[in-house]
Order: sequence, then C-alpha cells, then structure tokens
Amino acid sequence: MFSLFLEQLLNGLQSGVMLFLMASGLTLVFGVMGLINLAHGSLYMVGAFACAAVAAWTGSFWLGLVGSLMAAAIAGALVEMIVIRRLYARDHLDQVLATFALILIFSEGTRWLFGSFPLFLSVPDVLSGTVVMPGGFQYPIFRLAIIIAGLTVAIGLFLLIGKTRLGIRIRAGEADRGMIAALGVNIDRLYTIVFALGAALAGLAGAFVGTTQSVQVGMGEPVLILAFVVIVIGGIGSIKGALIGSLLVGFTDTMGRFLLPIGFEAFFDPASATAIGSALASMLIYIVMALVLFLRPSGLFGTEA
Amino acid sequence: MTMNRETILNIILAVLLIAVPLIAQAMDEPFIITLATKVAIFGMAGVGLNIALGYGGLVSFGHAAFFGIGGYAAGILASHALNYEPIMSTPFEINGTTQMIVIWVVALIASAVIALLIGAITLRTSGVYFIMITLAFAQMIYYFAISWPAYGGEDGLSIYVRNSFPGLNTLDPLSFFGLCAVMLGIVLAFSAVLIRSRFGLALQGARQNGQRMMAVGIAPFRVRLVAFVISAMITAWAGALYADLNRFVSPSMMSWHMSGEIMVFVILGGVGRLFGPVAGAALYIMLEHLLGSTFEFWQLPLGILLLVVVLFARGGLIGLLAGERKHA
Amino acid sequence: MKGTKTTIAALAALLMAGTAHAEPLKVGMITTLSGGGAGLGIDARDGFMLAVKQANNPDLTVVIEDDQRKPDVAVQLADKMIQQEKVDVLTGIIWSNLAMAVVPSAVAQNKFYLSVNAAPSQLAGKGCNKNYFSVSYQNDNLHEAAGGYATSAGYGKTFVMAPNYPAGKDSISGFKRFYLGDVAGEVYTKLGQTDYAAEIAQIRASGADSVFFFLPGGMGIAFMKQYAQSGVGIPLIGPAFSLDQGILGAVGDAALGIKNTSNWSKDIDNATNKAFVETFQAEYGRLPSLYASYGFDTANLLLSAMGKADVKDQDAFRDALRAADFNSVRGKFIFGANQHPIQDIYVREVIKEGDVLTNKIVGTALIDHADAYASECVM
Amino acid sequence: MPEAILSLSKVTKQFGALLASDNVSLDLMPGEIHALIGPNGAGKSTLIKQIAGEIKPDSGEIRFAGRDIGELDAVERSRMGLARTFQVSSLMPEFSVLQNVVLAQQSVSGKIFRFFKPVLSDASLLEPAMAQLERVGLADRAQMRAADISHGERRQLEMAVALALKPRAFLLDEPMAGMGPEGSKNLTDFLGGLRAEAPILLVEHDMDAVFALADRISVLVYGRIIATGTVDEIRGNDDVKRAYLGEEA
Repeated sequence: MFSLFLEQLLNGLQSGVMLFLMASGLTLVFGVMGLINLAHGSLYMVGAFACAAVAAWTGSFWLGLVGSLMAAAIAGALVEMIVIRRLYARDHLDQVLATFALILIFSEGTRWLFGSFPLFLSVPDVLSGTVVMPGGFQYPIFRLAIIIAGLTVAIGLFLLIGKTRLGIRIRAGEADRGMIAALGVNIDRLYTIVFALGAALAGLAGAFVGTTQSVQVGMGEPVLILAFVVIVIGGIGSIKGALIGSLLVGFTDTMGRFLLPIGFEAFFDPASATAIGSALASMLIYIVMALVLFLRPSGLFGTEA
Repeated sequence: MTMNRETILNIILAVLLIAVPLIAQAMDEPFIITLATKVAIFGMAGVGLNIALGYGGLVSFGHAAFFGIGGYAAGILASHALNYEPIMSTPFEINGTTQMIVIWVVALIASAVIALLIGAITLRTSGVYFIMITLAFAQMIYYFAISWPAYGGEDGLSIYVRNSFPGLNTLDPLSFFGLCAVMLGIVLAFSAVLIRSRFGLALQGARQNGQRMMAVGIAPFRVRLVAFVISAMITAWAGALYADLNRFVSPSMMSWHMSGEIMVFVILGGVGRLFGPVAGAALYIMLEHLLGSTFEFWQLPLGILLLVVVLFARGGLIGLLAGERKHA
Repeated sequence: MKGTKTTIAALAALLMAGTAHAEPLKVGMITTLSGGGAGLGIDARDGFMLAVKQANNPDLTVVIEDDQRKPDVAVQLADKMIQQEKVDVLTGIIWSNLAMAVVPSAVAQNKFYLSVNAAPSQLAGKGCNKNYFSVSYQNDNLHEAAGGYATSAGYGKTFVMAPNYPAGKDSISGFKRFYLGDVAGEVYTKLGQTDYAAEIAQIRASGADSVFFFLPGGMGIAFMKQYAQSGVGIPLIGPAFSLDQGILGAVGDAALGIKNTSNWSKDIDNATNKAFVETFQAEYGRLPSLYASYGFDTANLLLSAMGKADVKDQDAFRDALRAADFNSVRGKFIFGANQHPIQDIYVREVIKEGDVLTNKIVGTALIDHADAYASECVM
Repeated sequence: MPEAILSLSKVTKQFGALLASDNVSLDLMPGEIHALIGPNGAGKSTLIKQIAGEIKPDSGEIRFAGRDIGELDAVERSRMGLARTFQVSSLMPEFSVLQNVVLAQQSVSGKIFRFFKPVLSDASLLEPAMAQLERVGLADRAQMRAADISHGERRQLEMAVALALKPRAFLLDEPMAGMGPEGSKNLTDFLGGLRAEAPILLVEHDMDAVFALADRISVLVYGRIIATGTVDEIRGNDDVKRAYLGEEA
C-alpha cells in the first residue's frame, strides 16, 4: 500500500509537470500581453499532430519532437501576426470570441488535413520500458523522462525570464507596455516572440502527451480547461504560480481519483463508495479552484486585483 | 421619443423573427419553424446572459449551468409526472407535472437559489478570475449531472411528450414557436425596463466604476449579485423551453461549449444591446444551418466568419448596422 | 363466386407485392461527422452508402446530416428529417445518449428507426418499440461476452474499469452478468479522462489476473498506450470498440495480443463478408471497421425489406424487417422478440498482418446470444 | 466647545518600509474648513482613503458623527454622510452628467432595488439632481456624456455628485487640480459658501485657495502632522517653513 501511495505521488507529480508545460505558455501570454487565449489547446493539438506526422514520415520520434516545436511556434507566430495582434487593445470578451473561432478553424482544418481518425504516435525505444524505483515499484521510463523534461523546461523558463535580455523585456512588458515601447524595443516583434514561445511550449506538451494518449482532433480542449484552472489557481501571469498550480492540480486530481473511492468505503457499501467517490473525484479540482479563489480572489501568486 | 437607428433595427428584427416562421408554415417548411424557435430560445438565454455580461460587465463563462438547470427542471418534473412517481413522499407528497407554467416557476426558483450561492462566491473575484471561476462552477455541476444516475446521467432524460400550456397545442411547431416568441418578448421588455430602472442605472454604474459606486454609498457587490441572479433565472427559463423544444435534456446543455455558444450569441449580436443576443443567435443558427448542409468541414468557414466579425465588425451585428451605443 | 374473389384478392396482393419495390423510400441518417468522434460516424455512413451504391435502387433516397455528437442537435435534425424531409426511416446514431434523445420520439411519430450502433438497455426492455430495430447488438452484448470469455479462459480475479457514466456502469454490470470469478477491483474513471497512471498503479497493486476495460474512443487509445508502457503485463480484455480497425492504427503495437469481443470481424468466413471487406477497401482505401459493417448490414436489411413491402404499409414493412431476409456480413442474422439480434459473439485477438494491425477470431465467447432485457419487452 | 464631526487619533499605516501615516491625529469641527496640506508624497491621499474606508489603517481610531467607524467599509461610511471627491476624476464615463448625479441621488433615497420604473422619469430623483447641477453650474451639460465634458467640468460634476449625497462632512481630494485660474476662483467662492452646509476636510495644493478658505490647516510631512493651526499660525510656523514652504520657496 505504501509503495502504491508513493507511485501515485509520482504520478501526481508527472501529471502536474505535464500541465505546467501547457499552463506556462498560457500564463506567459496573459502576463505579457493580457490576452486570454482559448486557442492555446489548438496549438497543443498542432504539436501532437506535427510530431505524429513527422515521426511517421521519418521514423524518428526525436525529429517529430523538433517538428512539433517548429510547427507550433510557426503556427503561433502566424496566428499572432494575423489575428492576435489586433486583439491586445480589445477587452477580454472579444479575445474570448476570436480565440473561440480559432479553435473551430484549427480543429476543422486539422481534420481536413489529417482525416477524422486518430493518428499513431509512440514512445521512442530508448524511453520505453520501466525501471524499479526506490520503494520497490516499477515505473515507466517515459513518465520519468516527462518529469525530467518538464522540470528542465521550468528551470529554463525561470532562467530565461530572470537572466536574459529577452526575459528583461518580457518582465518590462508585463510591468508597463508604454515604457518598453519608449525604450525603443520593437514591441510587435517581442509579442510575436512571446506568443510563439508560448505556442512552442504547448506544442511540446502536445508531442509528449501524444505519445501516451490519443492524437486526435479536439484533444486540446480538456487540457485547455485544466490549464486555465491551473493558471487561475496560481495567479494569472505568474510563472511560479503556474508551477505551483500545476503541481497542486496534478496531485489533487491523481490522489483524489485514487483515495476518494477508498475513503468512501468507510461509510458506504463498495459499489456506492466507488460511484460517489468517482463522481466527487471528477469535480475535485474545480472544488479546489473555487476554494482557492474564495480565499484568495487573485489566485495564490496573483498581483492583479 | 424619436426612433434612433437601433430601435428601427430592433423592430425589423422582431418582425423578421415572427414573419419567417409564418412564411415557412405557408410554404410547408416546418424545420424553419424549429430553427426560428431555436433562435427565440437561444436569444432568450442570451438576453439573460446579456444582463450580467452586457450591462453588468460580469463575463460569466458558466451560464450553461443555469441553462441546464432550467432544462432539468422541465425534464425531472415531466419524467415524474409521466411515470406517476412522486418526487418525494415524505414528509409530504410532491408530484411531477407537465404544466409548463409550474415547471417555469420551479426552474426560476431553482436557478435563483443556485445563482445566489455561486454568485456570492464568484463575485468576490473580478476580470479573468471571474470568467474562470464561473466556468469552474459550471464544470462541477456538469460532472455532477453526468455521474448522477437518478436522472439518466450522461444519457440524459427524455420527456416524450412536450409539456403543456393552457389553451395551446404545444406539439404544433408554430404554436410552440409562438409561445417561445412571446416569452422572448417578455424578457426583452423586462430587460429594456430593467436597464432604465434605478437598479439598471446602479448595475451599469457598477460596471463602469466600482470605486465611484462605493463612494456614493452603493455596494456594487449586492447590485452585481442581484443582476447575476436575474440573469441566471432568465437563462434557466430559456433552458426549460429548450428542453421542451427537444423533448429531451442532458448534461450537454451544461457543457462549457454551451456556455461559449451563449456568449458567442451575445458578442456576435452586440454586447449590451437589447436585441444583440437575438441577432447573434439568429446569425449563428442560420450560418450553422446553411453551412452544415453544404460542406463536411463547415465549422471551418464558420470559424473564419466569426473571426472576421470580431476583428472588423466591432460592437457586433447591431453595432455594425446601428452604429455605436448611445449612452444608456 | 367466393373463390373468384379470393383469387382476385390474392392476385391483387401479388401485384401489389410485385409493385411494392417500386415505391420510393426515404432514409434519414443522423450521425457524427465532425469533431472528435467523427471517425465512427464516417465509418457507419460509408458502410451504409456502400451497400446503397451496390444495390443501385433508384427508389431509395438517403439524406445525411451531422449531429456534431450533440444530443440537442440530433433531436432537431430528427425533427427536420421527419417534418421537412418526410423520411420514412431514420438511422445512423452512434452514441447511446443521442439515441435516447432521438429514438423514443421518432418511433412515437411512427417512423422506423434502425440502429447502426447505439442500443441502450432502455430501448431493449421496457422501452422497446415495434418500430425500433437494432441491427448492431444490444449495448451489453459485447461486455457480457467479455465476461463469458474471462470465465471460460479461467480468470478468477479480474480488475474492471469503465468511465463514470451510464454506458460505463452498464458495461460493468454486463461483464459481471457472465463472469463467475472475483472482482479484484472496480474503478470508474472520469469521462474523457486521458491519463490513467493512477488507475494503472491500482491495477498493478491489485493482484488481478486479468483486466476488463471499456474505454471508448480516445480514452481507450490513451489507456492502452500507457498500459503497455507501464509494463504491468496483466492480460487485457475488452469489447471491440477500443480495438477496432479505425483505432488500432493509433494504438500501435501496444494493442498486440489484446483479446476483445465482437459480433463481427473481417475474417468471418462467408462470401458476403469477403466481398464487403474487399469492396469497402477498394472504395475508401482503408479496412472497414465494426461500425462500417453495421452500416452495411443496416442498409442491406432496409433494402431487403423494400423489396418485400411498401414502407407506407407499416405492418407489412415491419414484418419484412423482422424477417431479416438479407445476407449479413455476420453470416446468419436473426432478430429476437425485442428486435435486437440473436447472434454469436466472437473473441478476437489483435495481430499484425504485414504492417497493418488488425483482429483475428480466436474463439467464440457466446453462441446465439440474446440480450438480458428481451423478457421485459412488451410490444 | 462642540464635538468634532470627524476625528482621527493616532492613525498609522505602513506600506512595506514606507510609513504613509504616522500617528496622525486630526479633527474636523462643525462649520469649518480644515485644510490638509503637504508636499507630494506626504501621504495626504492615503489618509483620505483611510477616512473614506477604502484602505484600513494598521492602528488608530477614526470616529465620525460620534461613532467609531473603523469597522465600516466605504459604502457604509458614505451612507453615514461622508462624501468624498477624487483627486483624479472618478465618474461614470458612459453616463450622462445628469445620470451621474441621479445615481448618487438614488443612493440617498435608499431605494436601489427598484426594477421597473424608469429612473429618468422619476421626478423625485431628477429634480434634486438638476438642482445640484445648477448649483455647480453644469445644468446646460446635463445630457452630455461624462466622458465628453471638459476636465474642469468633470471637477464640477464631482462636486455635484458629492453635494447630492447631502453629506454631514465633505472629503475633498484636490478639487482644484488641473483647473484654470478662473475655475479655481469660482470653486473657491463656492466652497466658501458650502461650509455652512457641512464641514470640509480639504486636501489642496493651490495655496491661494487654501489660505482663502481654511479655518484651520494641518501640515502633513512624511506621514506625520507637524503642525495644526489657523492660517496665520501656520504661516508663522518655523517647522512648516522649513519642511514645506521653505522647500517650495
């Protein structure tokens, strides 16, 4: 039981790290440009499809991974230049509607290109199989790899924002748009870069997730909602908040699914315990989110009132 | 009162909405009547949302929850009535009903209570946080509906026979359309009156400047909460009618897509414009109908069109045709 | 005199029967053609239209509409088909929740409904209707067969798993109906869930000797891939939905060896099936799926009834449907009293033919199997 | 001696390392104009916000009309009769000038939750609202959008809104800010007559106006009140000269 508990903790961590890849791009784009991007999930789908297509064509997952990053970044940059750029000055409502329209365009466009059937994408051979973890349970290497990759991206992102010139500009852009334009930074280009960066992160998440899940049209939507839950819990615009929020949601969801049905068996017969526990587990992260916002209306690390 | 362009446009819209089904009836195209009924009902849901979103600036991304609550009020009451099973027998017996009027009252009360609870929590937040926390509550109710077995869960609940309204054959498409159109008229009139009332002034004030509201001694929270509840009630009322249109209700009425769609109707038509939601619903449903039967990937052109509208036709359809909003 | 009258009546009947197939019939097909679940609807449609094309019957008209997998849209399309297109027969719905939204009111309006897939228990038992036919199965059938297979294969500790919604709960109870061993664990997952790490850990820890899972669509793909990566290795058993032709390609080698129960397989040995598989592949450039086979059978059942009776004569047409006088890709085809098929259900195993993953029949789980609800049905 | 309508004792507020209010004690007597002056960043606006209830002091007591109002929020304080204007005009930009005043009028009437009667045909609101606009000289702008009137007019509208509240004390945060000389003079005359209606706590940079209007002056420097007294006393105060006037001179 104890090793099962440990394994579930690790699963929670992995699911949280995965969510962070999605949520960090979303929160970055919101923090810098003040944009609500519902189409973030579509960029995730673009990443997964690109990875699957390139991997099928070349036979190499790693080329697929590169392809997913490039495809999502290019799609992101194009979308920013054609559509998103016109939305910065608009209110959230226009942004919601426009990016809702983008979801329709991306989903149907992808279906047009790739057909209606899910695509195949698998874990590369190097990363398949399992290892025995301390605690004595087997754990898939690929999930470990996702944890490591995700944490690497997180560290990279913190360094990028904290230490580089681009990061300084991004932070300046968050603080004051007028200021940074006055300093002679090409703000249009900065925004395109930030948006493409966010898109690439989503694409990367899509490629990773695509190997363990189903690469199909509409795959981005459930994750999108989760990513929004994450960044709202963490405080919108905060990368640190996105990280904490991701882990909180990852742990809550995994442990809820695992423990709630068991917990309810103390009070009900097994069948109803499973039913009630599962029902509650599917609502749990939303309950957590409502609770967090009830106590801290701007999320855990939010600054905006 | 002189008529401005928006008033004239509203009259044209109202006339069209009534004329189209009549012409359809004459030409024996009953499905057009169903579509018009759908426009009336979604328009009504949008009018509800518009009170919170348009006038109050409360961008609720969870109104599908109320739409669904209205739908389930109709579904649950009707299913009990049709199966002759009381809803509860202790301490006293409550039976189901197929009377729309009773159903509406139940839908209004149920949605008001739940909106009061949700609003009391969500209205502590603002901006994007409000958008997302309303979504979170809708998702909670959605997953609850899916996994709650008593009323069909994800399968939903069939009503089999449309509920009844005194003096009307609700099964006749045109009569049912008429009923929905009258209800739409009532909520439109209510919305128009509301927004000119003391409360309407306070609500629009709360949207523009919460700090100023407090300084003149009006608590924006209470105003917003009441607006949120009224808004939810109207959307729930529309939900009850929608359940009757389909003679069916299911959790999909509460999905986030539905919240998004109701929001799209409002924005497409024009935020904070009286007839905006009706115009938006009409345009959306027309496009869906025309594109859907011609092209397998019809959501692609629909998406592009939506995008064009939001990028180039600011203020939605009404804004495009009637110009900018006059001050309230 | 009396004799002559009878003769004339008989002659007239003969003549009418002779002319019956000249009567036009309009079918409305409501199925999912856009969004995430579109693959299933497209297969059902393609299978159906293949049979229609092969029959080349000028009296048959088909109207097809996309329900977007939304129950409310499906209901409105059904209204459109009935009120405006004035169809005689409806078909095409893939999902049970959409079927529950459409079928009861359609048959109440005296339209025939032939199911190409969804067949919820409500419509097989108390809610059965003389105008409702399921060509595919009753929803529980394949799960029951999985239970039967698990028992006969000697499994005694099965872990069972399905999404937390009515069809999921039905699948578990269907499985248990024919499963005699112990349940090592029972888990209901969130509908649409995509990560199964927590459940796989529970499976590993449960000490089960087999796992029954019902996870349609993308959920199944995700589960099987993750399960294969986890190295748990306890044998999987499931209904055919998660291991069907349209999906196998996306699961990849992770599906190899998984036993699944189905009432159709492309290697069922009869001429109709062979021809179906060949012509489908020639027409659409892919192997047919389960749903394609149901669509194909549904169209042929309809065509056979058209040859016998005029759809305007509902009783005669209904009798013609009940007779099920057509060549099914499943071989024999008989309707039970509640107008759901009585049929053999096979056990298939996922194999590789060259580079292509597909299924091979390895046994029969249940013979001449009828559903559990037939006795509750009063027509 | 009559009791103070508003009195602060030992009010302290700290933002991080910055001591915005340092043991501030202050009172406003009936019928007086009490001016609060001090260099930029002295904490005048922060003090007004604490009195109005928009931010909470860390410690100290604020009494209004004989009652400790520390636990009351901005709405409740306004309803008790504390009317404030904002340094940067804070109005309803989409409302007409008249609607801005009607909103305040409706707050005074205490009846917000009326859903049917059109507010703009309600004489019980319109007449007093128009009267306030006439008092500040904005009657001819009544139907214009607040966003469309001039800066000076917006300052006048702020006053009209405050007047409509029929307050027991005014908190005026730089009412002359950004006004031309003539506008300032008019407003000075107007405020002079207002003290009979209700006492005024006046934050103002325009020293001519302050010296013309104030019965008493308090000088706030770095969050502390360094002197309180009549115009002449403050003019002659060395500390003030050094800390404040001296700097300006």
